[in-house]
Amino acid sequence: MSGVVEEAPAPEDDVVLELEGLVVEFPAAGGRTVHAVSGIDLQVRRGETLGLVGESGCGKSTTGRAIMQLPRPTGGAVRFAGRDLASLSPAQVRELRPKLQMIFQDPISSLNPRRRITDIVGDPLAVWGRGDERERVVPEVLEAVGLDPAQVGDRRPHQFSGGQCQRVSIARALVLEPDVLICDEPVSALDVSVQAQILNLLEDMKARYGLTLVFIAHDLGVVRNISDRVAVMYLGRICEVGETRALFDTPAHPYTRLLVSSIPSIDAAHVAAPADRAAGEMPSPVDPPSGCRFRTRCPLASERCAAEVPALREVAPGRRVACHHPLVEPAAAGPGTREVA
Amino acid sequence: MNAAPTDRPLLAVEDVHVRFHTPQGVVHAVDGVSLQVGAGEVLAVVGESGSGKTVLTRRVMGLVAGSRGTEVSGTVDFDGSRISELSGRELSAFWGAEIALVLQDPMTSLNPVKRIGAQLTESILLHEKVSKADATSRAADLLRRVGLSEPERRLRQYPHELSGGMRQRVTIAIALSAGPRLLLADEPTTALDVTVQAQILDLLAELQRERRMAMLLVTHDLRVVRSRSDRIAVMYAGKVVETAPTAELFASPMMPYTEALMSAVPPVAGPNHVRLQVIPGRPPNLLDPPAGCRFSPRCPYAQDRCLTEDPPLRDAGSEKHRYRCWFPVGSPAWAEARARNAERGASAAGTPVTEEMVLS
Amino acid sequence: MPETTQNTPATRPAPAGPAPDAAAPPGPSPRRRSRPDRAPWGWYLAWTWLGAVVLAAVFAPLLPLWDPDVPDYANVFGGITPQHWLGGDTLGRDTFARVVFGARASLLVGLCAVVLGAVVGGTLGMLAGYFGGRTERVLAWLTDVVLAFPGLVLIIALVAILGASLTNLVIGLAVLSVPTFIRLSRAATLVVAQREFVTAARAYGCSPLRIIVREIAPNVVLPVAAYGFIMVGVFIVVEGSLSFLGLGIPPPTPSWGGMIAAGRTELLTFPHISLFPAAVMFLTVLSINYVGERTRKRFEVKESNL
Amino acid sequence: MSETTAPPTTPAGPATDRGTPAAGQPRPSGRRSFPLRRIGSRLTHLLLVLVAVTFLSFVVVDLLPGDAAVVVAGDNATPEQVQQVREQLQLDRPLVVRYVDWLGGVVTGDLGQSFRTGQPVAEALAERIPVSLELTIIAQVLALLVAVPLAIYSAYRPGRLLDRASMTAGFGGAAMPQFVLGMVLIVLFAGGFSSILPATGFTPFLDDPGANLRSIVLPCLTLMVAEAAVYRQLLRSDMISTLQEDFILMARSKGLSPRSILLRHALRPSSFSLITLSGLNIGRLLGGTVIVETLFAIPGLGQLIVQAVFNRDYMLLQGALLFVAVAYVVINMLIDLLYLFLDPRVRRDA
Amino acid sequence: APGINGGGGGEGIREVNPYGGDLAAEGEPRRGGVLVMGTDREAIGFDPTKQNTNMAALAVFDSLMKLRPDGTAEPYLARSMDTPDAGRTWTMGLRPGVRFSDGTPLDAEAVIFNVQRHIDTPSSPGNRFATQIASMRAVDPTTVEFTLKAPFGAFPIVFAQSFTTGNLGSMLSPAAVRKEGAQIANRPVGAGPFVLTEWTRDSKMVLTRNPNYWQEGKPYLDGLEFRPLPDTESRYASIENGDVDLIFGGYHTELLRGLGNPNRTVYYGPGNGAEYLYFNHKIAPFDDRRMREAVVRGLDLNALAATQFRGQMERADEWFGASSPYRSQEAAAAWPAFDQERARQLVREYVAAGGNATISYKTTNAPNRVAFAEFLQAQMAAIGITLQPQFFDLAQYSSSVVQARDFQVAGWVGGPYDAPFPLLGNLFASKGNTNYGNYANPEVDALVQTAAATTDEAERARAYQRISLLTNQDIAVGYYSRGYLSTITKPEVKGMVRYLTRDMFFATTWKQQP
Ligand SMILES: Nc1ncnc2c1ncn2[C@@H]1O[C@H](COP(=O)(O)OP(=O)(O)OP(=O)(O)O)[C@@H](O)[C@H]1O
Ligand SMILES: Nc1ncnc2c1ncn2[C@@H]1O[C@H](COP(=O)(O)OP(=O)(O)OP(=O)(O)O)[C@@H](O)[C@H]1O
Ligand SMILES: [Mg+2]
Ligand SMILES: [Mg+2]
Ligand code: NI
Repeated sequence: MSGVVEEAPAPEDDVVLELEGLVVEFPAAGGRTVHAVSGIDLQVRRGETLGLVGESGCGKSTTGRAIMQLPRPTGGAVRFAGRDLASLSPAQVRELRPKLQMIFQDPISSLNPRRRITDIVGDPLAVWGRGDERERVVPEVLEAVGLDPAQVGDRRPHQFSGGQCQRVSIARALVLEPDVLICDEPVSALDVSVQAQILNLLEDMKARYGLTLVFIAHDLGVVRNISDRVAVMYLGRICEVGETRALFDTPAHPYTRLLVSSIPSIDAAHVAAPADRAAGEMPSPVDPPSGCRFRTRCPLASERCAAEVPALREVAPGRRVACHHPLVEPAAAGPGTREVA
Repeated sequence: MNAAPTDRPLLAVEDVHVRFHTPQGVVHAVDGVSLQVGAGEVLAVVGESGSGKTVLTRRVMGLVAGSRGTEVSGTVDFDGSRISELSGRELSAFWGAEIALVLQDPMTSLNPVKRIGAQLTESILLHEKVSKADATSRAADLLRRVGLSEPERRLRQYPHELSGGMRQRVTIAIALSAGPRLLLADEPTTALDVTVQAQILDLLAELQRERRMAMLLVTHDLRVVRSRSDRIAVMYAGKVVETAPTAELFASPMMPYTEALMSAVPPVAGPNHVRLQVIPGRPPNLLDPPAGCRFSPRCPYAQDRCLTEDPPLRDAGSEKHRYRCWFPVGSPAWAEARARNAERGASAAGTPVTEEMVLS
Repeated sequence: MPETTQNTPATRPAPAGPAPDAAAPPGPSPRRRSRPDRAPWGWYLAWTWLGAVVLAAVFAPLLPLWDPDVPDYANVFGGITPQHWLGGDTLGRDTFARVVFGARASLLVGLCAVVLGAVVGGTLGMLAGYFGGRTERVLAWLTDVVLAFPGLVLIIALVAILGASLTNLVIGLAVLSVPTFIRLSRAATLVVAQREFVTAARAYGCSPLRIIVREIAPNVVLPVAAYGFIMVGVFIVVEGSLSFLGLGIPPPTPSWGGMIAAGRTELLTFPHISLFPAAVMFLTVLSINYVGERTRKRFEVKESNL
Repeated sequence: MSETTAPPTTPAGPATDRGTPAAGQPRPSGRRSFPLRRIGSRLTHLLLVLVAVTFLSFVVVDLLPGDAAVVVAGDNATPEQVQQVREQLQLDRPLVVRYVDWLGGVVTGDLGQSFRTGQPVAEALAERIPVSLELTIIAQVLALLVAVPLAIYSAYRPGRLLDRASMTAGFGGAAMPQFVLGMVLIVLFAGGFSSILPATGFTPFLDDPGANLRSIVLPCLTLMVAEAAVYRQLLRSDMISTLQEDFILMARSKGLSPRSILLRHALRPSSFSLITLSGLNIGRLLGGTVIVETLFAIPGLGQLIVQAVFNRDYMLLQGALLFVAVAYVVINMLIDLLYLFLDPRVRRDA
Repeated sequence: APGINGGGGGEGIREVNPYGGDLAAEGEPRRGGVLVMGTDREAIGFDPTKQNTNMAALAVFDSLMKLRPDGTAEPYLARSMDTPDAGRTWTMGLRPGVRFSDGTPLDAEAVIFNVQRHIDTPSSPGNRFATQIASMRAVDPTTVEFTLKAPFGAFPIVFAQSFTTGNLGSMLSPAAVRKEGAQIANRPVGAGPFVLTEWTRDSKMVLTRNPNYWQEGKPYLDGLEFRPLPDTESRYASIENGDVDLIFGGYHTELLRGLGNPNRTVYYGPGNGAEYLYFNHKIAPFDDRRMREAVVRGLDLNALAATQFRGQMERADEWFGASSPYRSQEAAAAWPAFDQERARQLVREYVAAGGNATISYKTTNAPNRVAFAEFLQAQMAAIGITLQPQFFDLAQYSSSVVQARDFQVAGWVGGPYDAPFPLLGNLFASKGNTNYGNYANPEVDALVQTAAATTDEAERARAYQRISLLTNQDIAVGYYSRGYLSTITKPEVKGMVRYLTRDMFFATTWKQQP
């Protein structure tokens, strides 16, 4: 195949978004707590696409929303453009919102069925007192996402297919010209044939608007294709972060390996033998296992995994793994252990 | 795989049509589908959302029957009996016992207010003359078979206390409870995570092999069935557009839609940031299906003929590989059509043909 | 730009109406299609009747009718005659004219009370549903207080304190309907607030008030309206019941309930005095219910699996 | 109003307040459902409701023109006599003092005496409550007995004759004011065309069970028609949506008969809003069947309450309202418990 | 057209068996049976010092005196009642051996005790009569001597009135009163033919035979059951249906249907008193006689009869009914007749003189009152008066009209009444307690005094006729119709003895077994 768009990775220090020790908890029935996200460190560099993968319920969306401060995280810092959003007042956060946008998993649900497309896309402008620009900007953005403004402007979401709706959501997110766009499973509700359209569109928009993307998905094929770097999440924690292809080709965390081996491949040879797959399912975030959260399903689990929370440490340049028994040799110059509670 | 079709297929579907009369018009959901599934064989039915897979499986089972708003025709034969002509009461003798169904969404396919045990023993008791205690122990066995730990405890639990994967195992156990000879699995893993999806597909494959059960595996994801089916039927807008043994289909798809479907999926090997091949437009509106080949408005190779004439299901060399296309991929006619459309920058239907549609 | 509008096949214009294909959420739920519901002539009949009643009510003063308030002692308990199509009432007033004018009061009570209740209750319900927390608790308490308090006592009190009048009746009925509307709109809000377009609006900096007004309200309006529709019918009947207790619209303003109640003593001897207004009320309420029910059904367009 | 305000649907009931835990969509935090609050805060809530209801009724009665004294003194009384009665009844004290006094009485179990008759309020209530309970519960049971089978069949075969016929009949019944319906029933069964039932009067169950049942047939019929119509409509639409669920398809594909699917699989998950509404209605009817009571001369709470308001007999009114409010509150709690029993998904939250 | 119950037209309203049946012609009384009766309202209680309508009161108490059809009183439970000095001292003789149902004797002490209760309770309806008594003395156990403050010729009547009006002759057992205190109202002990045994309010009141009853061999019935059936329609349906043996009818609708039904026996007499309008003589516009006359002249009684009374109305043109010995032709002639033209002219004159013809009309919210208000409104509109009805519940009406006398014109239903004393005086004397309209005429005041004080029947008749004339000339109130209180029974109910007010003496009542 051809048409690969190779991009130079952005320099390390140009971090636009940084999560440090991000914790999100929800009250659950019976006075218990859902530990949806338990201490996440992540850096997103300007212009890159960071993929965030993991099973359903592992806290991907929660992380995305926490970045948006919807709701505000329970603990930790979210630094955007050098400012810790968590420490800002609601009004100050609101000021920053135009630069930080999000698109959602369900294209239908993310558009108000009772409003017209131009209203939906133009509303952010109206909110920010730029209502008079709507005439000009909205058609432009609609055009950009591949919709004919003249044709679609007066229609309502239910008159569109899922793919078109997702385009509208993208247009709405782009209309404020954000720096960072968080995509929460933007294609998982779409048909294969439409999925490709949207993925291509996102790549185009990224190039055109100079976006930084955080791309959340559970479909590894999709993430693999669109991301520069990937972070793998399991039960509210990051297991592994690394450059996409390296991570997929040589998973360092047992969970990453499990994920990768589960991908149904178009190439028959890729199917892993069933025996390779760890059994069982993700435990409840209300009562997560001690130590390494993956240990209940991990074929390599040892006593240490139950006792000690593995730190996210560098095993290779740009590759960090939270595992006591990583599947690759740790790099000599690891940054030491840092406990993430 | 170990496909061993006997002379008479276990399931023979001939020219099945299903039309729904809606206020907006008639939805021709299944449009002349013919299929055979032999005992012990796995036939995968693949196609995008709305292509009629579900309606087809339900028609096969008899769950969709002619009524005021629904019109059906064609025949369904199961092991020699023409089940398409049975009444609801007669059909229920087949249901569960001969033909069983597993649905896509394990979250909704179990009754939320009944215990797992009750739901499982119910179907055992319905089909077999056993005592309640026996049924319960049979149920526990079944749960163990589908890989659930602590089956006795599970029997007393309610669906919401189980995870999605566990629930899907329960529905599989229910489907298998009366030892059916044909299992219709309607997108059994769509709602599940990758890791669990793989587990469930493994489980189904294993059970199917073990019981030499025929299986109709419905999915929207071609890749999912790559290693798990003997044959594949690709559906588009209510029609089977291509059918072939699995390996052959992947090796040489004839129908441009099949080809497009395969290449629209992001690859999991090779470089990232690959420009994906897109299928332009959107799935056809079944209320008003396009004339000619139904894929023609979206097909990058469409010629004038495609817009007017509906291609018949044709053999591609063998009986087993059949397709519907005037310009089958790889043929000289195709190469010509492709060149012509690339040149004029649009297909005969007026769809712009861009680079990314004909990347390969 | 490498990719232009390719979503709509150029050959065929996109369907103008709601394309059924696009109406269904993508993903695996193709069954969410409306069921074939053919020839609901009851529906047209109901609308025709309601239309006629409303028109008659609106244009009553312009119609060539007898004066509904002027007694004609020759026509007391009068039967059906070419002059008096539905006969005369206890004072000999023309029943037909009174039924037509009665539509004004009855519909007014029904509509105003429901609109008032729906607006107040709907708003409060949205606030409760959207903000939760203390707002919700206080409203839950208020709702329970009103529900635990016999409505009749409230109406009696209102009428006794402020006097019997159409306005006061409307206020009383509205107050009584508020809790249900609160609950209804709260429940609808909870559903809507979970939808991602609300989160999206917050994400681009919408204020809560704007979200409620622009994003939530339009979605809550429909279920509230569908229920309100049915409540109009209920209130028309309630006004009748109140007339029985002497709490209805004061005379001589005709209202259907009042007319039925007034003719009740003659039910055995001159049944037509109650019967005609009762029949008109019956048909109207039936039509309203029918229309309301079908309107409600428009939201549930799934098909039975059995 | 009580009589006819049965909401045709219960968008209102706690049923709709329930999140759908099974669907995996977590409910936003801080929005716990109405019925499942923790016991402690629940009780405070209830107490607050009771205090508010009783205080409200005090205020309302106080605002009403005229007081119990003029009623007690009678038409022949001179203003001085009225004033004397007023002092005797301690009506000249400020509202709050009287309320606190009353509340103190309630706490010590003394509900006071009716101003007009001197009858102890507790005794008056003890006479009425069983009657109202019987009337209400039997009417509810009848309504359910009629509505549930009709609803099930209507949901099974929507649009068929029975569905349409029962809908029209139900709406028709609901479109008839109770005093008309009651009169029609009297004419039909008690006097006019046949005399198979008594028109008026109430015989306590313990005196003569047969006569008791005969005496409440017509009132119960009058009460139940509108309720049954609403219940049928509600259950039918819930049932229709349940029948669209996948688990019904599963049950069917097991080979179960429609009958057992309807009764064993579909009914229970469809009945939540019905239960809520019917519970609310019991609470509502307890204090609000005055029209039926007056018409059929049934000594129920409705008449008591209305008479008490008309006579400004606030001692009596307070007692009755307290009971009605307590009943409402208790029934709501019972419904919550019933949910726990009926819907295992709620158990987890509780 | 008559309906299925044959009401409506028929024979028209007329006096039928006003004081009960012809006992002699009814044959030999049978013993046994329970008489089930439907009343139009629930009683408040049995305490004679509390005003309320209680049809069961006479059954429990009997009355010391009893009214005769001519409005005078005769001894009943008492043996005699005499005045040696033209009404200043009255000696009441009691029957020896009469006992209350609790066994205590009904003696002079008991009578004094009971009368004293009225004196001690200012809010008692009997208080105004009881306070006429200067002193009471038990001459011997069967003789009480009342010394009055002034001559009081009508004094025996106060021991004979209907219970509602404050009958001093309803005797409670003093022992029981001491024991029960205020609860005596709910657990009365009297010397009447029956004893209250069970009372579930708004449901039924059960009385059983008093075995110690003073009239040998009576009562014939084993028991009585009173059921309050407040709804007129279902009350009538109950007697039609046979659920009850007897109903106390309140309105013309029942009376007419009963009269039209050959299978029911009706007892009714229009008597004295009337349905009328109270004019407030203290404030505009009815301080002006022209306006009062306009209203009366503007009322088309034919139309009224047609619309409100199904064409059957007993018209009232003065307080006294046709069969009253006190009725005066002169007074009736003085009553303004219907004359719409004249009425309109009067209103015009009044308005021309700066008066305001927009008037508020206060009445209760009972359905028939509402209907009447509608009628009145239409009638007044025809003569140029804008009438604005205001409907009140009873308590509100009591406080606003009865107590505060804050109205211009208000509706009232009074009668039928048996005796003019004390009602006529109450209504017309300037200090009369039912003179809500503040009518004042010194001559009337004096005549009222005279009528009450005298023991001379002729003088009393003259006084009443004169009052009637004067009040008619003044148009003190606006009469239009008599009252329609009736009693309707199944034919098997015999031995009825009643007042026009429907109060019944139950000792003689019996039921023919069907
Ligand atoms: N508002 C909330 N209240 C309570 N629990 C919540 C809430 N939001 C999320 N959770 C819980 O937090 C955990 C993480 O949820 P999240 O939605 O982030 O997962 P996810 O990785 O996005 O899953 P999916 O792939 O299904 O979208 C889940 O267990 C979820 O139930
Ligand atoms: N009862 C019905 N009434 C009307 N149209 C229907 C009905 N059931 C299905 N359809 C239509 O028939 C077509 C085929 O639907 P079907 O459910 O078979 O698709 P599918 O291939 O299973 O899709 P998915 O992958 O989304 O499950 C769709 O267009 C659908 O809208
Ligand atoms: Mg998510
Ligand atoms: Mg499907
Ligand atoms: Ni998928």
